[in-house]
Amino acid sequence: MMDAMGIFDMVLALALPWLGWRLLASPDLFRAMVLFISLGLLMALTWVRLQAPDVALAEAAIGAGLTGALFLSALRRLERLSEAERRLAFAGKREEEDEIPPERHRRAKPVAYGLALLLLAVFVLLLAWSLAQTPAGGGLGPAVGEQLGQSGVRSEVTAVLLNFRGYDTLLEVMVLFLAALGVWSLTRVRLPLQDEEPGPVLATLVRLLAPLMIMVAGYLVWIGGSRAGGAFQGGAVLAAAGVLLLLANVTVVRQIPAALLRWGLALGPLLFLLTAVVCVAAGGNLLEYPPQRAGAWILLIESASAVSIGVTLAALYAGGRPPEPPAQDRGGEQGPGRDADADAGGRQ
Amino acid sequence: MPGNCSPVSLPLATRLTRLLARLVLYAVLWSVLAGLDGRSWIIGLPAVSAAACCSLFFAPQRLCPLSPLGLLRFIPFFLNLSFWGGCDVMRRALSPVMPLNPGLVRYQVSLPEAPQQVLLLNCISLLPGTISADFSGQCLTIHTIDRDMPVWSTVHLLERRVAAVFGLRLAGGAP
Amino acid sequence: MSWQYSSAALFLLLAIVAGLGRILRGPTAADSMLAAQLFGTCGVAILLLLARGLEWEVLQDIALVFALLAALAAVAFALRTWGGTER
Amino acid sequence: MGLLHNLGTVCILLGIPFFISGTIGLLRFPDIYTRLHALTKADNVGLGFVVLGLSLQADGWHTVARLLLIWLLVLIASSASCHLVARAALRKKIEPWSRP
Repeated sequence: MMDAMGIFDMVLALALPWLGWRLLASPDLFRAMVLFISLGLLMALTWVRLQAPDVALAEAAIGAGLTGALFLSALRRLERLSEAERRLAFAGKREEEDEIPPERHRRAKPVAYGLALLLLAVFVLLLAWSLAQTPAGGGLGPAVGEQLGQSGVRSEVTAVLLNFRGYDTLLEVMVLFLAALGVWSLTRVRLPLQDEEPGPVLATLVRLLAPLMIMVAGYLVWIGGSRAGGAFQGGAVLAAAGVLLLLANVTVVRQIPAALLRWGLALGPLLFLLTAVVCVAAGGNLLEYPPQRAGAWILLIESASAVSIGVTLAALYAGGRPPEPPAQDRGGEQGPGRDADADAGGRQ
Repeated sequence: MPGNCSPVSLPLATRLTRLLARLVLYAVLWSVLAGLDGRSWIIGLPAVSAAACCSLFFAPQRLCPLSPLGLLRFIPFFLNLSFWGGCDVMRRALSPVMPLNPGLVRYQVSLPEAPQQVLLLNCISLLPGTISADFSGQCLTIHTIDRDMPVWSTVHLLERRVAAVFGLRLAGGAP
Repeated sequence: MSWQYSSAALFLLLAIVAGLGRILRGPTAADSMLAAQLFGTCGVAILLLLARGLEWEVLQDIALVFALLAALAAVAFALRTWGGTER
Repeated sequence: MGLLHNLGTVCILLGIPFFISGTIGLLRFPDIYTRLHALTKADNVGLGFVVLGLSLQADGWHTVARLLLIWLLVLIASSASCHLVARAALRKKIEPWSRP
């Protein structure tokens, strides 16, 4: 007899690829985005069913929350950009499309499909091969379980991420740091100026949710030591607070000193590197903490990384380095948000 | 309101009380989240203080003290109305003929401060047959699912109850 | 897991899948957005039910994160995608 | 224990029809505003019943408090986003559907 949970899993397993297909096939960008947000939610449920609560938590925070906001804001920008482009390229750029003769179109299609199928087949073969290569008996799980006692934490995932394979996480944090640096070096944030009052409802929403997000971020970092959670999940929730502030466009965002943001961005990688250096200097391997102090080290690194990841993700959403200090902000604001975006098009 | 973050003019004692109240509130919340494990305060203490500071930063300049009695009376009132709101929608959605007669209604809000107005706006969306669709000045636009419902009197009742939560009495009728 | 949690969760999942129809039909962007909102609420309920049914407290944390971030997409939509009067 | 548990089960099962009618309303109702009605009210009552049912079965104040916190968050989020979406739609000059 098939119980309800079995049907639940089947529905999930059928809905997920179908949703993914509709998402990719959707000609309408907006619909694709909404489908993507829904996919994030179903993904989180799927991770739960696959007994991977850490991933589900990250997916809930990033996939269903942050990326949705990021995409929805990007869509608006994209629409404006394409409008401006249309105006610029109004005079005779149309022929370019017609330069490829139609018979080559016809030949290109089967080739593209064939290549895609071939790649898919290779991928499936590789998957099957690696599945066959995996040793029976739960992979590395038992080995991790054996060593868990000296990792300093009770969560296996956190033990692997921050102790046994600490350097992987170090590199990941560095990659995020680099990404934020890249974005910051490109442009300065142009906070869209209020084109209308955000309204009391939104202001109150920010007032209620932002402190709660800070709390929950802290909670996720703390709980990462014993079960699902950790720096990435906490950082993502922290970033959500930043995104909410940026969205509501409160004057507060301007008042945050840029130096604070810079330090926040650097805190995690800096502390992580410092720990690595100290560990090596003390005669151990890279990131090999003394077992009795490991818990404290991990908590310290996790909290610092959560702050940095939060700032990084919020900075990626904002899309640039901090705006001008608010000294000239009273008189020096040029025009409404429209100008700022037109500026983006003109400056290349 | 975050809009008017002008230099704070409240006396120091008031500011300290507000900060303390927030610290206590978020400390309780933290123990709800993390349980009673004493070590959790290693992270809890910074998180609670950060949240309290953040909340204080956004707090409105004017004080809107809550009235515990009003709040206590408001909760069952709200739950009851919200339940009937759900039942109303269920009836309309499941009925084969779909009895809908929607329209817009305007309402003049007399609550003075933003927190009270927001509580009203948010509750209206959970009441039977109404959602708050726009609000500017003191004029509230309500979308009603059935124009034959007594929208005005329901919202008026709700408004008086909301006022009571903040210890206010609106002119025109006892709460 | 006892039947009441699993069957309730199953019905909620079916409600989500049925809601997908609204995303695909539209007609306005807001209608699709509403469906995403529906997913948030149903998802929270499913997670809470599973948390109880599987005796797995972590799922409550996931539900908490969902509930906390539920408004983010709607706010972004109302303010950025549809908001702003200038054009 | 037994009585509370059964009462909780009844509450949970009572919540499900609300969710389903919310989805049906979302699919059947004619315009964005009426769909907002369906979604905001029905789903919140449904979640309220589920939370109530789970609270009756919970084994400590801690779980109950967390459940209530989650419900409160969803209430705030959905009523606020309902207002914001309706406002954006009105400002976009989308006419409410009315019975012909």
